[in-house]
Amino acid sequence: MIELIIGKYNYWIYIALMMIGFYAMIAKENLIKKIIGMNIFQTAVILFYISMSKVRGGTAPIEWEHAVRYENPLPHVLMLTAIVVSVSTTAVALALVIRIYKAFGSIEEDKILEMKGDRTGKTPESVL
Amino acid sequence: MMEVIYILPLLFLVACALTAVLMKDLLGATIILGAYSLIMAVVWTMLNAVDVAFTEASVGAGITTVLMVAALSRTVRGEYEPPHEARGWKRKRFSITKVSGFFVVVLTAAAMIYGTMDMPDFGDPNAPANLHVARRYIEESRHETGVPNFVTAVLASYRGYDTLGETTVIFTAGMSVILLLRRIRRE
Amino acid sequence: MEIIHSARPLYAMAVSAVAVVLIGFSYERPNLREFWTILAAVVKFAIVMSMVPAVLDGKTIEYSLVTILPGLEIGFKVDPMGILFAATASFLWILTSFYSIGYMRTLKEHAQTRYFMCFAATMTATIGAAFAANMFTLFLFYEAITLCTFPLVGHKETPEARAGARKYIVYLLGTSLAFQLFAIFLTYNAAGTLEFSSQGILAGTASKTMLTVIFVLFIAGIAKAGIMPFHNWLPAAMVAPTPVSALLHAVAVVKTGVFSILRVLFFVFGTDLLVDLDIGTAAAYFVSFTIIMASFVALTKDNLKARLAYSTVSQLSYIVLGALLLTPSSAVGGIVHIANHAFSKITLFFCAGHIYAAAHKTNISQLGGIARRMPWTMAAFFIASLSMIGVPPVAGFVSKWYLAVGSVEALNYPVLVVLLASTMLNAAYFLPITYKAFFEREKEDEYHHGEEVREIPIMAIPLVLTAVGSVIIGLYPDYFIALAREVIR
Amino acid sequence: MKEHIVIRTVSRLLIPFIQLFALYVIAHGDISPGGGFQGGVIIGASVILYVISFGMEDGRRRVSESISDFMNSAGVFLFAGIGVLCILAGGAYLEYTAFAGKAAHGEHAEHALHLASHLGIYGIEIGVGITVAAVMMTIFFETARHEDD
Amino acid sequence: MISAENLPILVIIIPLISAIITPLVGRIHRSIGWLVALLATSLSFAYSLALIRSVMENGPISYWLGGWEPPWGIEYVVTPFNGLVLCVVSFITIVITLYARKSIEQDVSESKIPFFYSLYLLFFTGLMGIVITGDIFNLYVFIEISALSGYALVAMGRERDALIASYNYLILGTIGASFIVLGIGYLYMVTGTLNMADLSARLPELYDSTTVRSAFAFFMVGLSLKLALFPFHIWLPNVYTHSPSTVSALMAATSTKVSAYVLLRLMFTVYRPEFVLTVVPVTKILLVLAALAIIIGSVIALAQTNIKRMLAYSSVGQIGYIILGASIANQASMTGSLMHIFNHALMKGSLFMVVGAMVYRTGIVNIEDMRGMGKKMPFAMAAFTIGALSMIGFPFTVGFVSKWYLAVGALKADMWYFIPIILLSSLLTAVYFWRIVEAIYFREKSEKLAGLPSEPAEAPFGMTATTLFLSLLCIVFGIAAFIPTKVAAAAAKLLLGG
Repeated sequence: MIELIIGKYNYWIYIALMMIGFYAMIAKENLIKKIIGMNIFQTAVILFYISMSKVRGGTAPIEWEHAVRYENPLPHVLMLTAIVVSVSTTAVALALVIRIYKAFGSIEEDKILEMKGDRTGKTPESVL
Repeated sequence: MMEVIYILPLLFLVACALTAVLMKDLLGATIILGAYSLIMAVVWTMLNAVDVAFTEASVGAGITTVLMVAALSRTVRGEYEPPHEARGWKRKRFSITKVSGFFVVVLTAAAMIYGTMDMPDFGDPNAPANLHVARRYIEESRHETGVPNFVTAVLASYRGYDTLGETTVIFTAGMSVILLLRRIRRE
Repeated sequence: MEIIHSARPLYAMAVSAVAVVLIGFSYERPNLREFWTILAAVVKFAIVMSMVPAVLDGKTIEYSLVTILPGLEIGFKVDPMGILFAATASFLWILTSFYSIGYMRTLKEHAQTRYFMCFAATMTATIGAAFAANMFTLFLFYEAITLCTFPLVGHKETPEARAGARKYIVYLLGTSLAFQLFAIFLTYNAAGTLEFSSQGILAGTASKTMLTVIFVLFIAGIAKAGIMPFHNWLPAAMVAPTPVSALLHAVAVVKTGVFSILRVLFFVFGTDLLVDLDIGTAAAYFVSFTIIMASFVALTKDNLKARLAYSTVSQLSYIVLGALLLTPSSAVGGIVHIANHAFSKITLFFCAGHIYAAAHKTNISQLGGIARRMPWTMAAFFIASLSMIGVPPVAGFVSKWYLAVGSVEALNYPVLVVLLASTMLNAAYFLPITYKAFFEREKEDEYHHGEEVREIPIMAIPLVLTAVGSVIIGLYPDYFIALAREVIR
Repeated sequence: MKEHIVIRTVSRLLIPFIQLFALYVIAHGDISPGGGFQGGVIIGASVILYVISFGMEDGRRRVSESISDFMNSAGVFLFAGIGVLCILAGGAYLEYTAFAGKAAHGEHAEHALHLASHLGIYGIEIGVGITVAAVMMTIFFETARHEDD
Repeated sequence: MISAENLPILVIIIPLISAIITPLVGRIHRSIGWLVALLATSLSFAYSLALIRSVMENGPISYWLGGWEPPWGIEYVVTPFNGLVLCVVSFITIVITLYARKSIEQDVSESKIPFFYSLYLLFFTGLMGIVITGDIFNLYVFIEISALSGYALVAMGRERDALIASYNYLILGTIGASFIVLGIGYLYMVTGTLNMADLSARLPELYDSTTVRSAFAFFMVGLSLKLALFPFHIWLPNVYTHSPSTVSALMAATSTKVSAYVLLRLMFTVYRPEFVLTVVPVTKILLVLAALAIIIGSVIALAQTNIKRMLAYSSVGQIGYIILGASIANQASMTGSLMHIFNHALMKGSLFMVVGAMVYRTGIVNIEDMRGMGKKMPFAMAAFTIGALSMIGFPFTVGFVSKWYLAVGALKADMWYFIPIILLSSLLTAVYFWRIVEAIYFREKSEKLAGLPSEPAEAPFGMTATTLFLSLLCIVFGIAAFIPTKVAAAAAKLLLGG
């Protein structure tokens, strides 16, 4: 049991982080908070991949004459993509939040849901 | 001993994450998120994932923070707190989402822990992940692509197509933001 | 037996399908429009008749249109039963067309183009059902008929018309989707095919219980046959203009129902299978219940069309009963009754419609002395009701006779009792009308709107013809009986 | 705060170096950490810094909307285009070694192949850099734009 | 350049490059963006057809990107299975592109139309990439491309509610995608490869590993979110209701189908049938979920007053059909499920296009206000009726074909108890569509409609024609069903490892 914990502590940490972000994404009312949670969530996944690529006694995956063995380069590559995806998603989400704030005057989900459906509000285009 | 040096920043990460989520002041939360990303970059450097760390430092800590601050400057700064008279039903309504959310999270965590049981240990050189495809990259890429940085070799050559996809994602984000936010030119 | 491959059945359908288009295009010119209708009706009848001789010498005409999927084929097969039904329907369509023209014009109905289009479309589907070579094709046209008649039932577009139409679609579409389709799935799963065959396709393919389930699902799924408890759509459909009630709800639609049931009994299950399942008798009692109940309800109705509707419900069950008794004679009786009841019942509906168009009367209680003003109509009505009751020499007698004989052959005396009882009831609810019409004095205040009530030739002639027709069939039933015997063989 | 003299001077001093560093990162992606993406981000960041210290109008004066829009597409187009060129050169999509052509079978085969794949890799790194930089600017410009300007 | 061996990549790269250049060339003239989109989708469709033909003749095609032999490089694989989906997606997209031109001019302001079409093409590219790729991480990348562009497209809706719908879609979509990438990580960790074929070769001896199993769980949840499988469907109704007509049609017809495709691909070709059927009998769970989706979707649809929302909920039910067929997992049912991917794309596409046409001309979205619409827009309403009949599963329409296969499959698997469910949902469908058909033709015009000029007024030709065309296809392929069935049957055989 103990070596299970020691042997994989990185994984336990990423699970913890991921759950924090996940919770924020689904349980927070504030739209910005959801986005913050989303960032934590995605970074946690990346941490998982990077931990997986770690090799005991390995060095950075760049050719080097003294190197005994290298870290696994593939997860790094994949995670470069993941980071890009994460920032792109964040950007789009923020853009949406700005639009929502202009259209509803609030970034609290429950308040918006109260306003939802009434057509009195400004149409999205008109606020630009 | 080395272990401890690993673990400390990791714990610090958890602390940052919690604060960022719980903090009422959104601007503060954003800054803390930036710090979180920065520490994350440090952790990855410790794990020798230099390229990823580099990217995270510039994107996660840099761009994301700037964007969120910019967004905040166009919306509101503080998270909404229900006024006292409203608290009664507010708390009820809040707790529903919170409780259900909590259960979902616990469920997911359980699944993850279950999955972690059979994972190869952290840093095990003989983990299948390091043997099959990755080994070929490390051993062959130098003379197959002539690039000493394996990450670049894989990124640009073996899996160059993924990188095209990645760039397309960025492009998509740009287009989306333009479509969403650009002021309409009425000519 | 010999098989001829020919596209004639397809032509028989196509005629009216083409007519639909032509009618639709000539909506500004009523005369042209109705010319198309008549033309289509005549040509269709000609084509159908042209196939009769071949069928009488025991040949069958087959034509396969398209195979949608392995096991799902649109195919046609002209056999005695089909030709009997098709001939009756297409012949009566000619008369009905004239009659409708008179009816629609006298009453200046709206949306006449839609009316005639849907009418032609329905006839297309009816012929398709008559010539269907497999259960899928039959199901297809069964549903098509439902759809095509929906606008006709809802023709008036008044709230009650809409309500009636909704009930109509709910009953027919609902039962067929829920039960009939289910039964078809099970049949295909058990037999691996849906092709009709004179020995039946289900024999020995599944357990007794499963076969019984399929049987029940089929009976319940074919609501067009008006077997209780799924009969309510028929009275509801009486909101339709009378020609529709006449042709569709005395001939095309309801007959498609019983026709489908006969198809299922004889060509999906097969007589032998039904015998050793011995669900025939039980079902026979079930159907007898419908016969009696419907007659009783008919007694209580004052609205003429409603009474006719319930009489239809009970008469349809005669046909099913004949099939269920599983004796040659009863089967002949049932099949022949398709034609007989068609002629007699259409006459009755024609009369009802004529009375409504000419004298604006819908209720029996208003009919006192109407015979003086509309002698021909009431005479025809009288003949037809005799046929309903089963008095020689009118058509109804023939089928009833065969049914009775069949019930005796089957040693099934309760059914015999039912037949006699229902005969009494028929008499009880038809003869008073004739009596009223002929021997009661008309109340003066009936004609407050003063205009002289007289018969409208274009409507009177068809109904006289059908009445005569039913007498002729009664006198010379040999053709039909010959066809019916072909079916049994 | 965008009038604050210190910030303006410092950033004016820094920005050229930042951008130089970005170019270095792109150029040396194959032997050291970093590459097109990181370099692009840094260029974007430098522009963002400029906007923060000199304001939106100046920023847009330096990098006009149409320019950034053009760069958005140009980068990816370069990337995808290189792939198509590989096909035209007779290889699979993004198979840079196709550029080596006949030399791939000559006596310097190894060398030629490396040259070809270096060519391709630099090409796409530059493409990535352009798009990333442009998109980062675009996103920032659009997000940070206020109603008044 | 258009040499046979490069077809797989051309299918993807042509729309991609078009999407890249659209924002630039689109400024020259309003309709150029549209032209480019049309051209790209048409070429893509043509190549997909060429692909599927050669696949049906010479067996699966594998394309090595960058010339690297899999599993070292990324691989494109074309089989009858994804060939069918490729054709469906690209074909529907062509039709909707033709439709989009006018409809979009109402929804998107002129200066943004080029960007809209750019995203539209990116969405399409993403879907095609998802379908054709044989590399599991590449799959994730393309999922993100289509998802990101989808969020923006949805947000273009007329009402402000579109924004919130899009935001929730984004949050849930991201959760789904992250679960998927997590599952990919788990698989990579224990197998060391990302190539699907290689994975399915290496997985069987790892079936007991908890990592592999929880990876499967994450794939299931993540994809169910993307697929809007009950109970993960919460985002779908809002998205379909509030996004622009074109986008609703496009999404309803393609994106959920593609997610369904991915689900099947993972269940049956990455993991093996024996895993999903016996080792971890997940199909049992899916059967229950599918049944619930079918019933509940129809029931909720019954209660809707907004036609788009009603169609959305009926989509939830229809997705249930696809999953049902797949989880029964025998030849017939699987064929039915694949057929339904195609058929439902046709029906739902045409139905949403009808609604779009109606909104374009009258702005009506409430069922109540549709009374008497038959006199106002005869052609559109004819298309609606056909679509409705097809949804009900009327013989001679595509709806009947897939229901037939599903029923036969269920019976062959001795799961007769699914027949009543299928039939019940057909009945419910009949109810909620027929009440509309009746209102359209047999009711006097609603106040809102009476307010408008009385003479018939169809939507612009492009919209009406394409709508009618698609709904007629519902009949054509209901009669000539054997054409797609041939491919579907081959695909089903392949999936079931036969």
